[in-house]
Amino acid sequence: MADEARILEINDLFSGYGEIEVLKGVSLEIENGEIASIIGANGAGKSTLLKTVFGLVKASHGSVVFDGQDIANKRPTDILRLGLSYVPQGRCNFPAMSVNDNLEMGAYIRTDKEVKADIESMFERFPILEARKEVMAGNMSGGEQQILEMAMALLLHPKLIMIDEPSLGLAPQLVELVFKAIQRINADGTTTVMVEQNAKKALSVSDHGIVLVLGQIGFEGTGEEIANNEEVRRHYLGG
Amino acid sequence: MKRNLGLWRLMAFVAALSIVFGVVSCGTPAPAPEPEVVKETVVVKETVIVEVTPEPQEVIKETVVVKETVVVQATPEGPKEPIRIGTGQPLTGPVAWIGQYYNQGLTMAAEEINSEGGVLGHLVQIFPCDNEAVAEKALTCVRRLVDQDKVQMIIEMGSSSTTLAAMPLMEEYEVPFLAAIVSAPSITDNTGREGGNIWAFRSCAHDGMTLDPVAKYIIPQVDTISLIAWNSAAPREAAEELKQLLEAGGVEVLSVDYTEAGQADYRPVITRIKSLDPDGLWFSIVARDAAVFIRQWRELGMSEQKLFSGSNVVGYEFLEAIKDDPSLGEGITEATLYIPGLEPDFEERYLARWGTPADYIASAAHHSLRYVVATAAEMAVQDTGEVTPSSLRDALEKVSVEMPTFGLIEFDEYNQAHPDMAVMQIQNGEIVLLETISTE
Amino acid sequence: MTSARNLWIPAALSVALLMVLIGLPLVIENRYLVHILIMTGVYCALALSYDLVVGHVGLLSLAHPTFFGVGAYAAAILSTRVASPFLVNLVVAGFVAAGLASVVSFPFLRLAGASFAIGTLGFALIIQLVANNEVWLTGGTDCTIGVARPRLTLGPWIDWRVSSVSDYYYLMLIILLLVVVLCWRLTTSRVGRTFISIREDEILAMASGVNLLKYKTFAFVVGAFIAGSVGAYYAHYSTLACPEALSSYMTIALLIMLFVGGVGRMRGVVLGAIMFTFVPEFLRIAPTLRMVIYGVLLLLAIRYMPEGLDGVVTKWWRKLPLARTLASSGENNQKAG
Amino acid sequence: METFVEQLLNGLTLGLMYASVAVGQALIFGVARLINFAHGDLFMVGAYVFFVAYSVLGLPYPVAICVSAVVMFGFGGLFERVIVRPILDRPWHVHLVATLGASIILISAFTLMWGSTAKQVPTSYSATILQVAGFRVSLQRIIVVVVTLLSFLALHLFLQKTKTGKAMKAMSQNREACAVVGVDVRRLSTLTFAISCGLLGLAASLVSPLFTISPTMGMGLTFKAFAAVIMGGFGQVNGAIYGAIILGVTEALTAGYISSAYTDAMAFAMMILVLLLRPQGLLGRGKVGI
Repeated sequence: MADEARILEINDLFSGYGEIEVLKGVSLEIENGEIASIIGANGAGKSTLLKTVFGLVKASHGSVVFDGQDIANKRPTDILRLGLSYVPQGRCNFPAMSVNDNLEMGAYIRTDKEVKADIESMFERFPILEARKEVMAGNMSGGEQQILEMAMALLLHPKLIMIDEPSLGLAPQLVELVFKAIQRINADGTTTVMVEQNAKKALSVSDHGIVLVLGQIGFEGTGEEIANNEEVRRHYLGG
Repeated sequence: MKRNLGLWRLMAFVAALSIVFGVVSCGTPAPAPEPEVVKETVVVKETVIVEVTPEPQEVIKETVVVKETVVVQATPEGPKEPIRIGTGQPLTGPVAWIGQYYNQGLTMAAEEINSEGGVLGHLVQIFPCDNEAVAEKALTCVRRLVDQDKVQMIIEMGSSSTTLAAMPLMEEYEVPFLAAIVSAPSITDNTGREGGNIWAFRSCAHDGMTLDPVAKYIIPQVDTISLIAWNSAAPREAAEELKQLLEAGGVEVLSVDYTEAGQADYRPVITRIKSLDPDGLWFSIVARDAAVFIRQWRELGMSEQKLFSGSNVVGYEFLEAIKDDPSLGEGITEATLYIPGLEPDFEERYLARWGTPADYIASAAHHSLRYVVATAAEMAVQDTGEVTPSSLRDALEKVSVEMPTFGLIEFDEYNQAHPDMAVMQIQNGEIVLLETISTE
Repeated sequence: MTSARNLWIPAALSVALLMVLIGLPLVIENRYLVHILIMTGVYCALALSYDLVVGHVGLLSLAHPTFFGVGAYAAAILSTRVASPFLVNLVVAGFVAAGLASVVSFPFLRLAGASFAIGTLGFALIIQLVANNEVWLTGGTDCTIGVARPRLTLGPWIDWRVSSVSDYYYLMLIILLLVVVLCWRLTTSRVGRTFISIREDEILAMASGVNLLKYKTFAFVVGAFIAGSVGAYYAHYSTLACPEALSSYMTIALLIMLFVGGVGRMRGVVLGAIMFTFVPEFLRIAPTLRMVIYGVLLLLAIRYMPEGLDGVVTKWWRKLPLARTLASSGENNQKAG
Repeated sequence: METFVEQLLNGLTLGLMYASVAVGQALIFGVARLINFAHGDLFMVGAYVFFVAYSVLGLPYPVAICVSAVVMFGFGGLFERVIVRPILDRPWHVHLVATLGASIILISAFTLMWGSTAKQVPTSYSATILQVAGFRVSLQRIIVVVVTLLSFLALHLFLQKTKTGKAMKAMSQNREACAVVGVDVRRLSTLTFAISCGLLGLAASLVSPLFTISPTMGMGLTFKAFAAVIMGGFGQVNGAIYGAIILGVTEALTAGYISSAYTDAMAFAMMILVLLLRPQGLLGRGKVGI
């Protein structure tokens, strides 16, 4: 409880798949209430970092402290209960179920009675979903599905939401829509960590930028700093 | 730690499984009844268990018992070489019940012979071998029985296909073989004295002999007929042979179908037969399955047709299977070799010994050892002073013995015997003998 | 365990093993025992050919016994109908099985993983039904019986009429040796390494330019060829061919040998085959109980010994002082060289 | 024409029996991504439990059905815990070999305990023949059809309406997403086995009075269930039911019009054709590879 302002503290984290080590000693801190973007080249370990934090990939060394508790190698269900949600890369909804059912699944671990009301409030927050209430999730556009997935994650009222590649494969106007939604989520008080290919766009909305290089932290700073760093610009922002 | 826990769970699962069903099965009429009845023959009974379950502990215990019996019955020179009889049976798999009847029949015959002092002082030992009703396993059985168990003779191989497969090897190994129930005609096609396989004998009639009277019996009763047979060598052969005989007799055969052992649903086949509307049906399906078949036959409203069965359906096993509604079997007629009810004494002893009524297989197995082989062994001992495969074989050729139910057993030039057969019918839940036919 | 190490120790061991195998029937008088040895050989050869498919390209085919059975039928039918000699039957049976395999590999190899397994299972069941019901060709449940005893002639020099069990034993030994050499060559060559790369990671193998389909088909067809030839030998030994040779019980037996023995390792597969043909004959337990034990063993093996018996044996072997000395001397030699 | 309709009905009842096995198989595949080679053998276990409850203990028929379903529910959970759980995360061929091992154990253990002789458990309903729209059919068969359909309806409602049911459906659609929303794969897998086996227990006690019970009765059913599941599209419960009914009708028509010796061959040939031509199943959509 030393530092209330830090919601997530990662310390010297190692993890990987079998004998292949992907993260090689990552340490970083996320402040309460900020939007942080993690950028980096393909294979730098961005998604692995999120998966390790969420307990989907086993950490071989290091600690992950979330809201004062060490969550390294806890099961995803337990991490969810602590208030950390995760929206993975690619489609992570249930394509043959309606939007409404998908949202119910989002609140799977909740047992209270307010789920219905919360779903209604999600519809208010994201009117685009309300119109599609009974549509099969798989029949919606990519952007709508991305928003649905974020809404599913938000139903648990997380303190921190991690979003992996929200703009992947979306048309430009939809990217805009998704980033607006992310800003909205953050404005409502949820700390947000995202991994983005579209680094420029991500950094422009971020308070905090982190550049991963080959499984280690390469650069770190405010969104603006990172976006203006010469080396980062050359390598990761396309000039 | 984690690993041990998993192993524990697995063991606990297996244990729980066996306990649950072990406990439950205790409360039921046990499938293989333990000899609890007839205390006075207990000594002899145990001697036979030696050969059936070769567990070291028991062997030691049993050997003592054997010696005791021998001492009681022994001739002046002391104990004599036992006569070792092998048999190959399906003891596992879907038709393992066949092997169970064989073993019970043979075991009982050996017990009876031994309780009377054996064959001129030679006790009889039975060596069963599981051939799983698979031809190649039957060959392995022959090898094991002859080379490992050193048997002097083999009785039965359980089914026609296993018998046909094993016969050349038995000939090569020069061990006499007696077929007691298998009915494919081809088994005794190449046997006997004129250059054939001299080592194989058959005490039961084959389908070629029985089908002729069956056809003669059926022909006057129907104009059209459908045939159904179990998809195994002998029933299949029989169905084809019968078809020809019936057609030669002017009966129109509307359909021939084959079913698998343990088949669940006969309705599609029955529905087709129904649409053909034959006057009669001949079916060769083993008794347990036949009960299922006949239930579905009746369910579809088939009552007009005359029913002829071909694989010992008319017997206690079938009656037991339909005991909830005996009218299901009404009118089923069969020409067969075993006549239930003619030997109440044997049937009673069998029921007391095993807890199940004797069926055709059990009685044929019992009688072939008790009468045919025992007689041959006696002749062998008298002629040569010992029981060897060849002395047994030579004696079998000359055997002439009256066998209860089956009549006079003498082997012809093809080593084939010609027992009598009977036409029986199920009437009011009872088996009734209609007539006796000679197969000469 | 590297290949460049001292070669004379394994070589000497192999020669010694071969001498023992050749000498066995001279010592053993019991024909039944020799028969068990023959069956062990048949299963070894069959399991090795199966391992080419399962262990080396990762295709869990459930139709392998089908090729064995088809080979047996081909030989049996040829021998009984046209009285063709053993060697011809052996080769023709192999080709018939391989031909069938290449025909079915065409559609089946497009299926991935479990679909392939279930597809081949369906195929195996259909072929068994055909063998059961097409009496004119196969003899149905009566089997094709009366297959001739092999007679091997080579000009005026050799005229070997195979009749006693020890004759059959030596014939088996020759065939097994050929199969072992063939499998060893295949699995240690460049082709073999490609096989392994396919099993380990299909996508990676494909990315590095391996023509997956070609190699899979190759392994599948060669495996079928060996199985068919072994089937032909078996038909000539048992003098018959029956539908049971095609049954799923065979598949189960082979799977047990492979997975308990050590899938993908020749030594493990041979060990498995010996364990499950030779040993049970001398454990005189009721066959049903034996099956329960098999099932439990299979479960334990798949759970606790992912590398099979072979993995366990290798582990123990490495712990032995003798093995350590051998290994270190090997390394020294290597350094010296 | 009347015969044809009758054959269709025969196929329908046969198909329903296959369906009751295939449904569980599909459910298990959907949730655990596991192909259960012991599924038919679990049906066999259910039949013996029913046999004990009805014939040995002499319980009334409806009670015996419930006992069988409940016992099998527990047994299914136990089966998952002991056999499946430890290997759940291993590759599919490990699943195959392990469940095959379980199948061998079940068959041989039941042979040891009950002998291989087939048993019959006719109820009084099996001998009561009714005349329905010109077709003769036993009351037992009608009970089978009605109760099986009811159980399918119950399963459908469970999958549609309850949270756990939805999670099962969700699992077959996207496993990763399930982990993300906090569905406990392991708990759900145990429950799925329990439910599937409960259904098997129910189905077994319904159809056993019509047929015979023996330790080897399951193997053929496992294969038929595979065929049905594949035809319906892997992991899809409704698809499995339709697949099973198509299979049953195919078999009935083959036996009725082509050849009784090749009914099984026809079923497997259809399965292979579907695998090759429509790997996603007759009714499946999109790519559901396994």
